[in-house]
Amino acid sequence: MMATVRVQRDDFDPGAEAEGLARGRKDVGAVASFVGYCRDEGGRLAALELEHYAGMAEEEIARVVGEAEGRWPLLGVAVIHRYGRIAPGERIVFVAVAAAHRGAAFAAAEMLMDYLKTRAPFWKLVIGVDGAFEGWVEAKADDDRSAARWSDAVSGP
Amino acid sequence: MMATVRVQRDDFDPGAEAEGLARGRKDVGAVASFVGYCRDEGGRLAALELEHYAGMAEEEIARVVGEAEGRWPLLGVAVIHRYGRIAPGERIVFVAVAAAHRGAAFAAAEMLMDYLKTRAPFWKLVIGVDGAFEGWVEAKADDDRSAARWSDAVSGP
Amino acid sequence: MKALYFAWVRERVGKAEEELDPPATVATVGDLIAWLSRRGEGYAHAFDKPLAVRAALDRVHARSDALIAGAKEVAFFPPMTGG
Amino acid sequence: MKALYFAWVRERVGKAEEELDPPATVATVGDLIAWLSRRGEGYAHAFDKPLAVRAALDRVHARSDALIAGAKEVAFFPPMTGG
Repeated sequence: MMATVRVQRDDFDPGAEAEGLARGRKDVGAVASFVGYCRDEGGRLAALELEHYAGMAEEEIARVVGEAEGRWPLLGVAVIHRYGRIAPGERIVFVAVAAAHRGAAFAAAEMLMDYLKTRAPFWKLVIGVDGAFEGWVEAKADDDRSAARWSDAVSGP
Repeated sequence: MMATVRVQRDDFDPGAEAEGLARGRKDVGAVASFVGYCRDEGGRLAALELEHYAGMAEEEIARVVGEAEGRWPLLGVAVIHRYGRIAPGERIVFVAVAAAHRGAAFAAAEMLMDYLKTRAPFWKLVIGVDGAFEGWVEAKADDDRSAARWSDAVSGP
Repeated sequence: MKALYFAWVRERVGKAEEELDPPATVATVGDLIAWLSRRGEGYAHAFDKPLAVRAALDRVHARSDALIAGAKEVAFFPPMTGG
Repeated sequence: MKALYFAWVRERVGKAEEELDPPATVATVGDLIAWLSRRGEGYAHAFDKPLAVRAALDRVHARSDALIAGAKEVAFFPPMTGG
């Protein structure tokens, strides 16, 4: 299976990345993709500063992709995660999954996002609009619950 | 909420359509999108001929979009469905959903696809490679089951 | 009322659309299907498994017990296979 | 072994990385956290809620009972908030 994993400071082109999974193929019936953006939280957030564990980030994402591959019949996966300073409206993360049928593509894309949230070594620092505050985003119990949905078939950390 | 529904013979640019839901906005945190392609079924399929009920197709898709809007807090939806002759590797259908959070975006995109399959008035005629056969695709019980997943909150046809 | 036929219903009936003027005793979509089935071999073949045919009244999905009174357009077609 | 600290663990410890040479009695990730906590105020603050800190050994998530023998790199960080 074709798998792309990139951890980078620069922006990316989600359309080109997603289309790349289907181009020239006649066995792909479905590509599900997801883009996560930086929200401004009602105008209070000036930027996010994303810290990451270089090296482990790519390896851990590749492990998560491997688990998705073991669970569904996938024809291609692309995952991109940015780090560094990201302003509201900018892209942060991208996942795309190609499969013959939509069920596998949707489920794998959603599982990859849930696992990225809870297992990929990235940490978000919030920078407030007036420089008055900054603080680390706290992990959400919701995200752990979302990731736990998949744990009957794949092993957690 | 911004909603685009198009039923057209021509191809479309899924990346541009999906990005259009987030461009210039700072409240969108998630865009989930889906592209359905024509498969060649192991080389046996030369093309699909998609027949549709012009007028009702747009209206029914808009009704389905309205039901998704009533169920999740959505910030934008785009649905495009092609008709006419479509060759293997070509795009058939597109759904994209923007929301603040990924759960709503994924769920609404998947619900829209399930409902498009079972409620939008389109019919696929399979054209075999050697002109030796053609036949109408039969509706799948699987698709009815997929659509039924959502029926606790929205009314069916 | 105007009738539209799609996919294999259209092929069996032998036309894509026509004007219908059913008698007053034809009250529901189901009655209309039964009445059409008696119009000839193509219709009978199209509607030989009534549960396999779906209907819409004025572009909205309709069950076989839906009343046709007032509808300007009725459509018959197989289960949808788009998406 | 090389130790890496991320996010608020890094801020509290006051450095992003350092070389560690724990005594042989330090067998597990949990032992290492307890040993580090005694190295000063910053460390004590970083590890004051041990369950709030995650660890990785050679770039693989590790529980507190994981053995550190043979590991070249250990990392400590808060629960992840990427995606």
